[in-house]
Amino acid sequence: MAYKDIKFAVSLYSYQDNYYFKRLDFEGAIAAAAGSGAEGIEVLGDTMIPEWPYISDEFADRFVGLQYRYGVKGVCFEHWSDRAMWKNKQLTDDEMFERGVMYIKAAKKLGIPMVKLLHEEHIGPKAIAGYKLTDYGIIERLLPVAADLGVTLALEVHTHDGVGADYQQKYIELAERTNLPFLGLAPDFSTFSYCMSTADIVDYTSRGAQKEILEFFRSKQRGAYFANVPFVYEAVSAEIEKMRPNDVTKQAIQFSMHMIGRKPPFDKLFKDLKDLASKLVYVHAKFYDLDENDCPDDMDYPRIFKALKEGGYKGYVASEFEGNRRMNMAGWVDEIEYVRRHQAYMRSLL
Amino acid sequence: MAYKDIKFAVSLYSYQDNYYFKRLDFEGAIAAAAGSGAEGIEVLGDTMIPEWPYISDEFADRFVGLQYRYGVKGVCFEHWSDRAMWKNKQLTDDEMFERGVMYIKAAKKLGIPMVKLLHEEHIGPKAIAGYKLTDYGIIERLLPVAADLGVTLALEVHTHDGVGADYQQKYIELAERTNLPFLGLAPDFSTFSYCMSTADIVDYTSRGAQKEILEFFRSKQRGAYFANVPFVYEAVSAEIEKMRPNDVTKQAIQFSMHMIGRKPPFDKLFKDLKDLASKLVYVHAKFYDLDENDCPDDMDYPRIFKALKEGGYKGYVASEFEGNRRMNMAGWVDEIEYVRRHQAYMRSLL
Amino acid sequence: MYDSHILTEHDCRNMWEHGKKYGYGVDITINYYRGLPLSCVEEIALEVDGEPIDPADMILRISGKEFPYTDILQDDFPTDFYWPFGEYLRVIVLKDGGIPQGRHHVKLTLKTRRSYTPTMVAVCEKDLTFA
Amino acid sequence: MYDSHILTEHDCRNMWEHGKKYGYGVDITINYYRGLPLSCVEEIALEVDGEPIDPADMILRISGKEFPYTDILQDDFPTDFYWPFGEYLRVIVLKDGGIPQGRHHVKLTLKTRRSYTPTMVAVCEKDLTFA
Ligand SMILES: [Mn+2]
Ligand SMILES: [Mn+2]
Repeated sequence: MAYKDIKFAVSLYSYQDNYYFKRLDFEGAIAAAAGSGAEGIEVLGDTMIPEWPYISDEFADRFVGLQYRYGVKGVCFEHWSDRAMWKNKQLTDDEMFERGVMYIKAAKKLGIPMVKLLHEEHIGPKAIAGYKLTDYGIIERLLPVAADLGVTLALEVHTHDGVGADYQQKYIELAERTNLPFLGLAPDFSTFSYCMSTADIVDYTSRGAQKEILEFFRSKQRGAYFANVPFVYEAVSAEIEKMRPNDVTKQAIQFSMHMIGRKPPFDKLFKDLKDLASKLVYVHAKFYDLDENDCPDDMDYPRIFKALKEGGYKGYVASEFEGNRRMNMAGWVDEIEYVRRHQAYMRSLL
Repeated sequence: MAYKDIKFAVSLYSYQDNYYFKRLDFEGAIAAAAGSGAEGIEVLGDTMIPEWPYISDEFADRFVGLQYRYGVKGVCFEHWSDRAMWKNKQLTDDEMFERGVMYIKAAKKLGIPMVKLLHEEHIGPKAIAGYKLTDYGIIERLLPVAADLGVTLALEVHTHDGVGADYQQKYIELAERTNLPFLGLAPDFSTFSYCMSTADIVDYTSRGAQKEILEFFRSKQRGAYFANVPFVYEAVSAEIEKMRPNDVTKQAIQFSMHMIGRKPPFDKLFKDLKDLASKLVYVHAKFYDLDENDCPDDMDYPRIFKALKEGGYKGYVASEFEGNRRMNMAGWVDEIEYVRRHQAYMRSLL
Repeated sequence: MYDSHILTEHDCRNMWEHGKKYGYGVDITINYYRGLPLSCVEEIALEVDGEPIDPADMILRISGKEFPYTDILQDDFPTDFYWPFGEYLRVIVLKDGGIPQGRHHVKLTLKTRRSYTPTMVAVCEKDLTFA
Repeated sequence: MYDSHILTEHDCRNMWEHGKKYGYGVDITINYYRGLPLSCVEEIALEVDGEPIDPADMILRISGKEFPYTDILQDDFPTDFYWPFGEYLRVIVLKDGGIPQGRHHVKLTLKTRRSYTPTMVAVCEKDLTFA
């Protein structure tokens, strides 16, 4: 019997090229998401609200109408942590807090019960020197505001070490300590990427990389993953050197090793996901390209969903298509088709 | 010393692809015309007034402002003779008269002193069976309305036999008989086309015609024109047959013979133009493609301008670029560049 | 004219009301160098995945107004509703449940009438993704 | 992102006032997947026919407002004027007499700042016709 506690959403991020090139507007993107079978939509104010950072009553009312027309609910609103507002000056913590409040109030105005917050550790601790995002102290101040308005703060995690990483646990503790259900982690599936996606191969090939080398590299990554052993570059480096990789090819491999090569064992990542599943508040089903069965071709979706279900996740899983960014320099990417196939595939995993 | 009584305009028709593909809007098209050096613009309500057939006070006011901003005058407004309004019913003469009044009042509202009227004989007498446009009787009724509003009716002539054709003279007589300066003929230079334009060759070639045959055909047409002898197809048919023309090539040649082959002697056409020049109210400088000197490559512009000047034409000569329609299936046609070169070239002929 | 451009990718999608799909829409542009009254549209014929669409199932939406397609073909249709040059005329096909999201082959035949030459016929055929 | 698309053909032309050309304008789109406050534009650098444009001669026009380009680089520039995603930001170059109508080679370097990665740099170079 199908698992009943997971519902599906689409992040309108997935339709960014349709929007940028004026094929679909905000309403059209909602129609696309509804047409994919999703029950929820994730809204990006910075992307698709023309009057942003303001939201008029008219826009808010229209959004209520659009949800009714298309039979979908706004389930998540996107926050960005723009602290480096000026060339030589950044927002203070107080100003950063105010900006967080702005996003929470925007979500509230639209009737969207969740803000996906871009927090300091979303790509790992001290990911890039000099950048300081919305951190623990600010989140501690935002939590009562969110609670007061009934808006949940979802902290997205798309680090290589996932929701189980020690530096993420303080947020769960904060939620538990304050006994507030308005804060939680939100894993992004990119954590579970075990190989270079074909979307990356399309991208790098269009920039001059050698396809056959990247495909060889990818096949070795896949082999390691399905053999449940860590992939080490040294195991293939001699063979790749023989194939005379050019600079772009090397760059592609280097990037993939940076993203994937430093993950903890996948057994740990899946165990963490399962152990924390019941406490997660939102899930981003990231994908770049789909294989012939419509499974994202660099992530083990069956195992991810098994962990979510066994761990008792209750909430939305949102398609977040990012293959557009990887593949659109090589031509038009049919975001609508990708999302449709992705939604149907995920539904088959319940 | 330059001839002073000719001023130049651009028909915004020339920028139709820029408008259709949303590169330039109405204001952008006016800017393009002004930038070409023109002093006047011809406005097509049916093409570029979004609220057409209505014109709001706001639009009219804005048009005054745009003329001031871009330093150009609206000199001519385009009328279309839409009588076949429905599948099985046509407008009555009374209704056709009312439609003429509508265009005259629109021009008046915009402050444009001339309507280029699509009259029954604009492509020749009884050009196509079953079509009946704004005819002599209706024009006779429109003339006092136009006079009352101070709007001149310009009857465009782009027939093979030009403004001197006997069936056009009744309009000049009508103007003279009523002693009203508000009616006159407006030649379109297409009458003077003596060969297939390279624009047609681009067009037909993109549809499968054989370029070398059409270029051969064209060179023979040019040879005849500059030798001042009539071009007869029989003089080249044997050679063309040897080159094995396909159906599209044949169609191209047939069309060219239809357009050009039945003209009166060019000496007569130019004499007529000169003789009537002082009575003409407007001139359409049609062009399809330009040669390396920027002269339209199928018309003898120097001789046309000589006739206009010697005949004492006083008024606007308006660029009407139609190469877009011929060449755009084969790719983007840079209308802005074409008009700019055309305007500069015409100015050199004064 | 503009044959290969009259069928656009703009807002190509299912149409919804009260959470249900009641049809789908495509935006088309005119095959002429000026706008025309809707009464001068001689025919709009659609084929979707090889199946001709019943004219009775077509609604036209333009400049904030809607007309059943068959109305504009009538001899008493007003002459002052224009399809502006370069602007989208939305053709809505009524169909309970809409069209399956994804790629479909669409063929449009557009005939527009002018009073001084034969009716202009443009045909455009392409695969479109319906959202 | 969107590198080859940030320089558009839209409304590329001279700018006029009182019958005189006072400059020319190009419309550009953002190199990111969302809109950004103008204060997060790190740099807009234009080269026209190989000549760099003086930043002091650039005006930005967006959503009915105009800003001298150098103003948006100041640390006290408001953070609530956005360059919406997919929308045209008009860059007006002040130049008495404008630019000669016709084709010109334009190179745009656009740098936008986000707070969690290095500044995004996009470069786009193409021939544009200025009306
Ligand atoms: Mn994500
Ligand atoms: Mn003409």
